[in-house]
Amino acid sequence: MQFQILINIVIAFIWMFLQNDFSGVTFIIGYIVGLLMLFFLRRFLRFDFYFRRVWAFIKLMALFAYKLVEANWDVIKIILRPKLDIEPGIIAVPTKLKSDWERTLLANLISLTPGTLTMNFSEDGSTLFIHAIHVPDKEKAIKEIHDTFEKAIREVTE
Amino acid sequence: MSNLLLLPVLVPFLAGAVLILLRNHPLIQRVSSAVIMTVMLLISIQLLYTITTGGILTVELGNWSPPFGIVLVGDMFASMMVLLTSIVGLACLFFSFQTMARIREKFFFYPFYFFLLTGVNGSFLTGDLFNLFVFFEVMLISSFILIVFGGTPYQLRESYKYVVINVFASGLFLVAIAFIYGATGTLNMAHIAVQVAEMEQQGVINVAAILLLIVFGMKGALFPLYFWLPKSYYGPPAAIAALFGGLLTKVGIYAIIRTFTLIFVHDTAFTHNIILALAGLTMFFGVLGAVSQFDFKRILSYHIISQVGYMVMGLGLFTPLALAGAIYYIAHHIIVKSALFLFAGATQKITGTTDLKKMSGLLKTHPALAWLFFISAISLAGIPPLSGFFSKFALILSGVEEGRYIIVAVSLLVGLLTLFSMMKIFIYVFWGGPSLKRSDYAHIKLLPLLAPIIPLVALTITLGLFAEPIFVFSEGVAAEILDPSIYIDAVLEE
Amino acid sequence: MKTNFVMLHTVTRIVSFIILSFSVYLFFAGHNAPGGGFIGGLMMAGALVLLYVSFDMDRIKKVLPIDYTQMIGLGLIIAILTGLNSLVFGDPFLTQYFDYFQWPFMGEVELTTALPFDLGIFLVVVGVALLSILTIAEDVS
Amino acid sequence: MSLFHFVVLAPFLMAVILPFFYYKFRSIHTGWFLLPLPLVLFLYIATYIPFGGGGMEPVIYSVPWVPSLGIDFTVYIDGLSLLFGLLITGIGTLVVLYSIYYIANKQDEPLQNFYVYLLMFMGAMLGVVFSDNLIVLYVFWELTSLSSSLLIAYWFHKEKSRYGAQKSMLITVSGGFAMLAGFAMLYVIAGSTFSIQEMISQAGTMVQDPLILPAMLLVLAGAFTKSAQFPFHIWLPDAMEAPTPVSAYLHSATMVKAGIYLVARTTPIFGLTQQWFWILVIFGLVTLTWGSISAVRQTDLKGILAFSTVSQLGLIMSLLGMASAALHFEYVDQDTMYVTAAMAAVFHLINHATFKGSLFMAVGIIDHETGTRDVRLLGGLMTIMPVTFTISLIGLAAMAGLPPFNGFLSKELFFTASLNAASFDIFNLQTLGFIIPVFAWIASVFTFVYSMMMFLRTFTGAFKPDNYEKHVHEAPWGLLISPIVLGSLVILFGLFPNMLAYTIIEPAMQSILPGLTSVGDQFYVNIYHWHGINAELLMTIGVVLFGLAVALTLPKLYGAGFFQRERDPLNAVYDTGLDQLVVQSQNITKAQMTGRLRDYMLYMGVFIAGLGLFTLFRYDALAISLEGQGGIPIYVWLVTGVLLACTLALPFVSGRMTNLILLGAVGFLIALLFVILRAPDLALTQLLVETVMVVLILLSFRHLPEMTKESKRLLSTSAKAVVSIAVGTFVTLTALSVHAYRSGADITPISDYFVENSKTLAGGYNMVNVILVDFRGLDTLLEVLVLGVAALGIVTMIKLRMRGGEDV
Amino acid sequence: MVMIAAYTTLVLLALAILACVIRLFLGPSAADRVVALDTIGINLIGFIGLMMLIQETILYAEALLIIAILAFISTVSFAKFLEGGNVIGNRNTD
Amino acid sequence: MSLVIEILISIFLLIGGLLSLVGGVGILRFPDVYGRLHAATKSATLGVIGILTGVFLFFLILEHIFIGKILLGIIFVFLTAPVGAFMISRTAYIQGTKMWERTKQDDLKKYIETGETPKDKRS
Amino acid sequence: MEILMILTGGIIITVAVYLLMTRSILRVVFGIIMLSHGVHLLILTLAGLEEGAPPLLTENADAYTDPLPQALILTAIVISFGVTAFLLVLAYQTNKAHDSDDLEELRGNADE
Ligand code: NA
Ligand code: NA
Repeated sequence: MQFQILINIVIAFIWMFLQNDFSGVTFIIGYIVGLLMLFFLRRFLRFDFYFRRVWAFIKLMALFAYKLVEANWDVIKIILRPKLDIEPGIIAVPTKLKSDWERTLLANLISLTPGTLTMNFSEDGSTLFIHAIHVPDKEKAIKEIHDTFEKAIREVTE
Repeated sequence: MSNLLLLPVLVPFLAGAVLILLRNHPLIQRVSSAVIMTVMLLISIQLLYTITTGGILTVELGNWSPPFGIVLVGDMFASMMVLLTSIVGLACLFFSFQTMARIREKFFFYPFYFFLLTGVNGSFLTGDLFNLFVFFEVMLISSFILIVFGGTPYQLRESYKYVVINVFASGLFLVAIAFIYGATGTLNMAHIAVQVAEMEQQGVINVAAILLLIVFGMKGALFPLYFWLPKSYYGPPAAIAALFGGLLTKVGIYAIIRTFTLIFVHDTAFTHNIILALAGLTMFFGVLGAVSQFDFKRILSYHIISQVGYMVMGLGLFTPLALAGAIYYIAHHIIVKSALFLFAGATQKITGTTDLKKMSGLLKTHPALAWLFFISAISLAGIPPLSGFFSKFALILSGVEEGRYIIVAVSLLVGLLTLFSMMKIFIYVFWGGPSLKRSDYAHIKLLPLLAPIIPLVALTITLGLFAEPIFVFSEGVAAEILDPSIYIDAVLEE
Repeated sequence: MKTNFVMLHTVTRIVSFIILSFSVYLFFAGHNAPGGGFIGGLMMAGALVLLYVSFDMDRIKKVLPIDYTQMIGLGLIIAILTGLNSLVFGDPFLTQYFDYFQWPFMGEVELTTALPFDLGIFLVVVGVALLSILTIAEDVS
Repeated sequence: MSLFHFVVLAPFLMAVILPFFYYKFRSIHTGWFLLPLPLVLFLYIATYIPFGGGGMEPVIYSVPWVPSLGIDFTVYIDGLSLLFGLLITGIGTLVVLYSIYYIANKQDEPLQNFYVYLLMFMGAMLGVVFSDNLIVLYVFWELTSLSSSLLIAYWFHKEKSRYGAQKSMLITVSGGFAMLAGFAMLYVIAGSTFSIQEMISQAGTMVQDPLILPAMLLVLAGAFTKSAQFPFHIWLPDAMEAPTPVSAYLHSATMVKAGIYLVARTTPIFGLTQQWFWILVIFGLVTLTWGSISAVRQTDLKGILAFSTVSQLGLIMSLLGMASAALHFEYVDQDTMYVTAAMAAVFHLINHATFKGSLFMAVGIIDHETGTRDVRLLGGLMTIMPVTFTISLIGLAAMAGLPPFNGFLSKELFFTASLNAASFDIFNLQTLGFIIPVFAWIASVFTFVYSMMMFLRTFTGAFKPDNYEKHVHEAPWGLLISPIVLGSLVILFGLFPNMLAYTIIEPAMQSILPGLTSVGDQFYVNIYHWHGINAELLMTIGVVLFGLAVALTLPKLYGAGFFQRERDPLNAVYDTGLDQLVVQSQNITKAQMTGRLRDYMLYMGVFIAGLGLFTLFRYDALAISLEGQGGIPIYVWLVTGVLLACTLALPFVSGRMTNLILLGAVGFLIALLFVILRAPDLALTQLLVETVMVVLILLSFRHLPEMTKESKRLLSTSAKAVVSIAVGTFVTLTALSVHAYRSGADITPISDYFVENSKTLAGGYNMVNVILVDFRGLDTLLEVLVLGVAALGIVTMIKLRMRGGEDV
Repeated sequence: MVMIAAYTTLVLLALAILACVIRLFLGPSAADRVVALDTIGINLIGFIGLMMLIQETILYAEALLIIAILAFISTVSFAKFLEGGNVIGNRNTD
Repeated sequence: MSLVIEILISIFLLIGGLLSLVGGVGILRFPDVYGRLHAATKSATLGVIGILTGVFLFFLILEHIFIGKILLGIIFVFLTAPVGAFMISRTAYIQGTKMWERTKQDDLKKYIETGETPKDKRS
Repeated sequence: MEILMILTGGIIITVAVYLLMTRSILRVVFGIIMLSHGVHLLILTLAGLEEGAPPLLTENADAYTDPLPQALILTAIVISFGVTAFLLVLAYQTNKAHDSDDLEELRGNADE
């Protein structure tokens, strides 16, 4: 329920963005539009949520942006180097994150950060398979993911 | 402004839309479509009467005056076509009640039928070139579905070619519209006519005219653009084939006549001579196709092509008499050709085949069918005193008057071969020793099958025996379309 | 293969809301900005298609038990009736009306008959896109 | 509408109500209901005969039918039409009577059909001869072709009947079509009238027109096919499959004379040309000779009669040709020359109807009673069937031209005319004219021969009962009445020819040669048996002597090749022609309708590009305007380049995924171009449509195999390339020209109005959207209709799968 | 100055698109081509942004968003198709 | 002030453009589809985000128009680019698309063959 | 710009026509799609590519590009979308019914 209200508000804001008009009227219309949509898709909504986590999500987005810039620098270096001096590989990374939401966040983070790309999940979702562009040391790579991204997400979500 | 003019488009449109919702109520669909079709017939009669007595009607859709908005224009020619559409539409609909598998009703047969009529009537009535394209598309997409309706392997295969070629033609239509809009800056046909008349350099517009001729020729099955027709028309059920055979190519012909009397009339020595040559080739190759076949429906399909030639011949000759003949011919052809396809259907229902070599002796077992067919067949061949004769005669007379002896000779030869191929049907199907046992056909009631056809046959007889009023009307139509200013004034000077 | 789409599903859930709002926006914006019934309808169809592609037929069908055939018919009827409405005022078919009204809280609002007309188009487009896609997807013969 | 119109229409009206009688009174032979009609008509028409002599004032009744096409139903009664009207109704009465006994009222034979056809025919014949309007004449003319075909195929279960019917229809109708064209030319020449009489009144100016010759040839095509002139005669022997009453009626007395009628009727016009004379005389004589020779080779009695008819029709035709010379002499020297020809023509026409009618009926009786008409099986019937024998004898003698029967008289007149012709001072006749009597004499010999043969082989010799399935005896009286009446007429006209002279022959001659006498004057028609010993009589004696010799030696020649070719060799032309027509049509049609989409596109592409480019260059419309073409930003070049790279790659890449992805790229890039070209709505639409389309294609990949590899054959690949480049070039060049035209001309597009009024009048800022929902709302309404129909169609196509044959 | 930068960027983007197109041709696998197409889509977003800037109009904002959306939808569709030939599954694949 | 803004915007644009180009080069240069995906997801994505940021700022600051749709677009790309990469790489792997010969290890292959996932080494 | 666009449109149409003559039933569908692209480009170009703002009055520009061809193309895009979707299904149904996507094999019998 909370989530629904939230998403409703979010939709109202999206609406305002779209309209380029930040008056109350637009917000109300947006809210009504969102309400209709939620009613429309009510059976589809089955994850619970609350406002705090949305805020955390926004913070994470900022983190994404930062990591993305960093990642790119690495890639540029690899790409523009005359010789491709890399050792790619697929590594399995177990995760303690439980919800779909968290795991998705982790996967997104991994994809957007240096040298790694999420390419699959195990059936139960507890393990991510990651393509790494350069894996001189597999365990180190796994540890780094655990220590940075997984930890960050857990801090946010718990 | 007259909303009467809207009804031939709106009634089937709305009817089709509502019938979509009634998908699971076949009986309601059947009854209401019969009622609607009858209403359409009455509307068309009223429309023709109003226009014939009161002059051209126009509707400015959205209340935007031409040339800015879309305008529907009903002149005698258009309203005649609308009436003919309603007549064969009604006949084919009733025939479908008798012959078509009930399962088809659950798959939007009636909506498709009415949408087709929407497209056809719209194409006749619109006064806007792009809107004509759109109406064409409505008609075409409905025809695509109706022609593949039932989805037998044969239908699928031939419909595919039909669709591709027609879509190709639609693409070229748009190219022609691009040319015309580029050169004139307008889409309203009357306005285009005005602009074209004022153009100093008509070179590009003539190219556009030829392209339009090709486009409409593809829809109207002119030489050498008719390849899609014969095989695809064999596929669908008889009621659909009859509607198509009678009506659809005539929309293309109508468009050719409309544009080449209203807009492209400034170098008839070139354009109309090309039309005349195409007319001759069309009728010749079409009839050879008919001669080559030994199947009821296929012969009729090829005859569509050959007869399209006559209508275009009237335009090519471009005299009042010839155009009157062409107009008369269109009316005759739509009625007779539909009737003949329905006969093919009735015969198929009785014998289970359309292969001539598998049929025999139906004259003995089904004399009524035989004679009604015979009348229609010889009418098609232009034997007097039926409708086919007077229309052809006017064309021939005009051809002789103009000294166009080759086309006259071709048209007579084609008439003879038409007779030959129609007699072939009669000889194979109706003469000969009986092939059917009483038990084979006793359960098929003939009267309901013939009921929708009889009025059509009666019409071809009437159109022949009482040719004078029809011919006077055709002359009126010809006079009206030969003077573009009538149309232009009606549209542009309100 | 025993793997899962958790990432796809989660993102789709979020994204589809963005797309749906966007489609409604496009629909309303049409008269004054790029958009309109057709574009809005296709956008909504896009959102729904994304749901179908990401998840699966049965699941989304349960969520959205819509008969798209009826939607097409309904859309057509709405559009025609909007056009017919002008006949009541003695104007030709498809004459559209608009006016500006002062509404409490909302200031000046433009109301136009083009909107229900566009709604009909919107419905048809959504119905058409999904009906075609789903019918083909369900065709297992 | 006059009473006389009803004379013409009465048979048709009767035909409509006759089935009622048939079904209502099954026990009474339908013919009885019919019989009074021709009789009454005969008597009514007979009231127009000028019994007092002194020529005949033509009577005209007219009602408009299709006046805007110059078609009026004008009944014109003069000597010629009167003669034919009497023949049609008179012989018609006898034939109906005869048929009542000839055609049994069997349960499964649709007897009413027979009489409906017969009535249609009768009405049509009356229409032909009484119509003054050429088109009305034509209408009835075609009806005679039609009804006669139906009569020939009355026993349509027989292969030969169908063949004969088809043949007669094709030949006579094709002649009819030619004739129609001829009529149209006459209409043009005569200054927009179809009235024969009006044409005759201006014949002198009409023949000055260069069109008169083609018109004449076309009209003659109609007359010759109908009247079985060489080489169109081949349908007549095959028409003998008709029931014998039909043959007696149509194929001797009436229908085949329609051509004669037409020639006689138009002689006052065409006769003014010298070609008329030659064509008629030559065709007539060739037909006469060919027919009589062919008749000798026949073994079927009806076959003999058929060829005999051919031959006699040729005779009459040639006589009409000779008669037309009168028009060149302005009727001087009347009694000795061409007038004889005209007189002979009319008289022989009557005589032929009587003796040939009776002979057909007699043959019918023989067929009816013995079950065969084959002269090789027949023989010795003289004693078994004495009445029939007598009738036949009279008929045969008349046919052979023996005195005192009417045939002798007309044949003598024919000899006279042919001898006269050789002395005409026109058309080089003085040098070439001798062939006319030579031909006439040879033909007469053969006529004599086949008459003898018929007599000898049917009635003399031994009677062989084993040859017949039935017990042979004399026919019932009902069958005999009609031939007896006709036989009596043969004798009566032979003995008292002048009873016809002023009542029938002279009025008819006046119609053929209208300047012959002024109305009121009596022309002198007098026919004698005895002219003294003159050339004609010597010719006749020669015929008899020579003919007897041939007839007696002939049985010995039966083994010779001459007699093994019973069928006319000209039939081969017709048969192969018809076969080849079908075969060649099939070849031509197959060459076009290959079933290959590629071929269709190739043909159409060639046509489109060819005609399009031709038009473009013909009008010298090709132009390119470089105005304002500079300054294209580099990114546009790049985008266009990428777009074209993707496009051009499409024909070359294989693999459907690659193709689809390229297609997707093209779609995206087109959207980009729309953005560059300032069309945001288009870009949006294009993108959305493209995506949905890609999804649809991906979905349908499941039902499609990997793309078929294109054939690498150079020829087909280059053909495709050339044609597509041609089409593309045409479109491109025209587009460039339009653009150039546009740059040079001052065009105010209607869209300026939209720019000005979108906001004020339609309340929207987005012009494109305003156009779509308001200015051109109908387009939009229909475009979504197209979409809706397409979607429903997809559903239908996927879910409704029939095998075929469930319904029609 | 912004305009010069924008035009330069446009050229860079066009070149990037060109590179993607080359990959589109080269393949070799369908996945490679999908990557290329997806990247073209992403680049088009930038391209349209720049067009807004150059033409000084906000009208293409919708197009921009739509490309982002559609590139995603088509990539997912392609991937689903390549995986099992079935873009829309009928059974629960969760 | 305005010059600074213009320079800032230009930098955003140019960096974005360069990143995009680098992404393009990467797509061309990387030897296998996975490597190319790295280029696509990282460089191209950030490149376009850079450009969009430049455009957003341009309108916001120089034209005083707030275009929310651009922000939405940026968020959208952020959200979906990894998912796209995930879908493609997953598919490529399932299809058996060849990896570069220098690829060292493949845990996914082991998982598919045995169904075993490595244990989380942490407690 | 017009000449470039005309040439582009012309080349697209050329390729489209070529594709319509190929054997694969699907390639022909692609040809139809390409054809509509080319045609739309021509319509837009031939109406004139005068420099002007996009046709939205919110732009407050002095000149706008011609909105009418854009509306026409929009209609045409929609129509060709519907028709092409239909054709696509027709193509695959044909393939299913005849077990062939090769138009050479889909010729049918000569006497049909
Ligand atoms: Na058609
Ligand atoms: Na048969």
